[in-house]
Amino acid sequence: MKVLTFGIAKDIVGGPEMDIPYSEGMSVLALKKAVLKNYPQFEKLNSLAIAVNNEYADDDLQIRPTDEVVLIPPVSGG
Amino acid sequence: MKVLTFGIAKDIVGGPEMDIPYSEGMSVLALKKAVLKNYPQFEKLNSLAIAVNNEYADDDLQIRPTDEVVLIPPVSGG
Amino acid sequence: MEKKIDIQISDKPLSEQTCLEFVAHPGAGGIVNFIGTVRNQTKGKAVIKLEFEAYVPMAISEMRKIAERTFQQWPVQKMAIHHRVGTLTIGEIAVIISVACPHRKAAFDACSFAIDTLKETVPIWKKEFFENGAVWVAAHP
Amino acid sequence: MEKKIDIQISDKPLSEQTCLEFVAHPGAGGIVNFIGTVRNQTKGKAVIKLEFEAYVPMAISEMRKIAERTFQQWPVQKMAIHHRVGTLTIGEIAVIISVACPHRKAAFDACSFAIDTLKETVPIWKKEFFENGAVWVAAHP
Repeated sequence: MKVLTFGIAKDIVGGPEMDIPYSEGMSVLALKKAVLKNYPQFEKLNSLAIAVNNEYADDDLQIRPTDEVVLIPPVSGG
Repeated sequence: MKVLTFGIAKDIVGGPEMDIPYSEGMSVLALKKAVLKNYPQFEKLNSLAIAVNNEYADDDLQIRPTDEVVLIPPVSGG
Repeated sequence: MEKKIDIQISDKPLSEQTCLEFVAHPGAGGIVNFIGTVRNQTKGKAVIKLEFEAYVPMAISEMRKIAERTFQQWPVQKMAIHHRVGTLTIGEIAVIISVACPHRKAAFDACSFAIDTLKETVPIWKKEFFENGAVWVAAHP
Repeated sequence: MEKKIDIQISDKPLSEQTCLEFVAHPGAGGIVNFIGTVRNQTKGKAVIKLEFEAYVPMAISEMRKIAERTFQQWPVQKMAIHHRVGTLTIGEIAVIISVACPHRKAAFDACSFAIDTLKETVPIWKKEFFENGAVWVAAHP
């Protein structure tokens, strides 16, 4: 599964997206765990959210294969 | 003594200034009383302040003949 | 010394851009502008136009006092207060207050204080014109 | 129906005038604009430039949610939120939030709420560049 990255997440991953093995019915929480396992530097961030189809996603949301999934490190606009 | 008027004070007095008899050492309070005696409509206003030389004046300030004296009805700028 | 306060009373249309350019400061992180515009109604009665009259030298002096008090109470870097006089139609700008601070919270508080105080102390008078008549605002209870 | 909300993300310089013209409303008595500008320092370290990156479709969506919440909580008539992306130098405008209300108190509160919320929820990231290095703001404790 392709996961898009922005800001410091892009720096950590070394590019604008990362690949995470997808399994049917995978939850947002499972995705976060997979991200942290592959890139432990995310542990050091103030927060790490996941957006699914342009919305902040709860941990128990199940990801579908067609969803647009994005890592949201701490925001700092304004 | 010439007393300048603005806003509704100008309408009440019927012009941009009024004449009030001046006596040596006259206080702001005495001036206010003279104004109210000549133009009772000022009683109906929300407030009536006197400015002497571009500053709000306390009631006990003594007015000098050379002072610029202005009636300040309720302000409504902004 | 760089000028930190800009006070103006004008019978020409006010420019927010002018205020913003004046308060611009390399150390500023938050600028808050208040823009008072002429509303089309007061308590349900249609307003046709407004007239503002000022006792100009004292109004300038009182506006400067407000700015100085604002500088004393908040970490303000620059501040502009421009007030219009004369005849204004609906939607025209009556007053602009611009405040630049390092952080936004102070800028909001300072700007809000400044407009509240201006409405209480600055000798400027507003006359509202309706279809049938006109009143000096706030004059009577 | 007349458009009441204007949301923009742009890599071109933002215009306060554009926001003000959008929010102008004949029933508005108070317009409050927040303008966030690039400061020359952070905690005493000289900032050379900033870069803003946005996840644009979601940022637009979150900015619109903020505007809609603001309309629900205050008697807002019109509102604009414009955010810049790309490289900005000191003094440039990063964000403008304009709120028009019948009365000023609501406009101050609504504008303050909107910028506070924007900084918490909108997926935009700021990188500060210093003499020797750069950091993504707020990323680490």
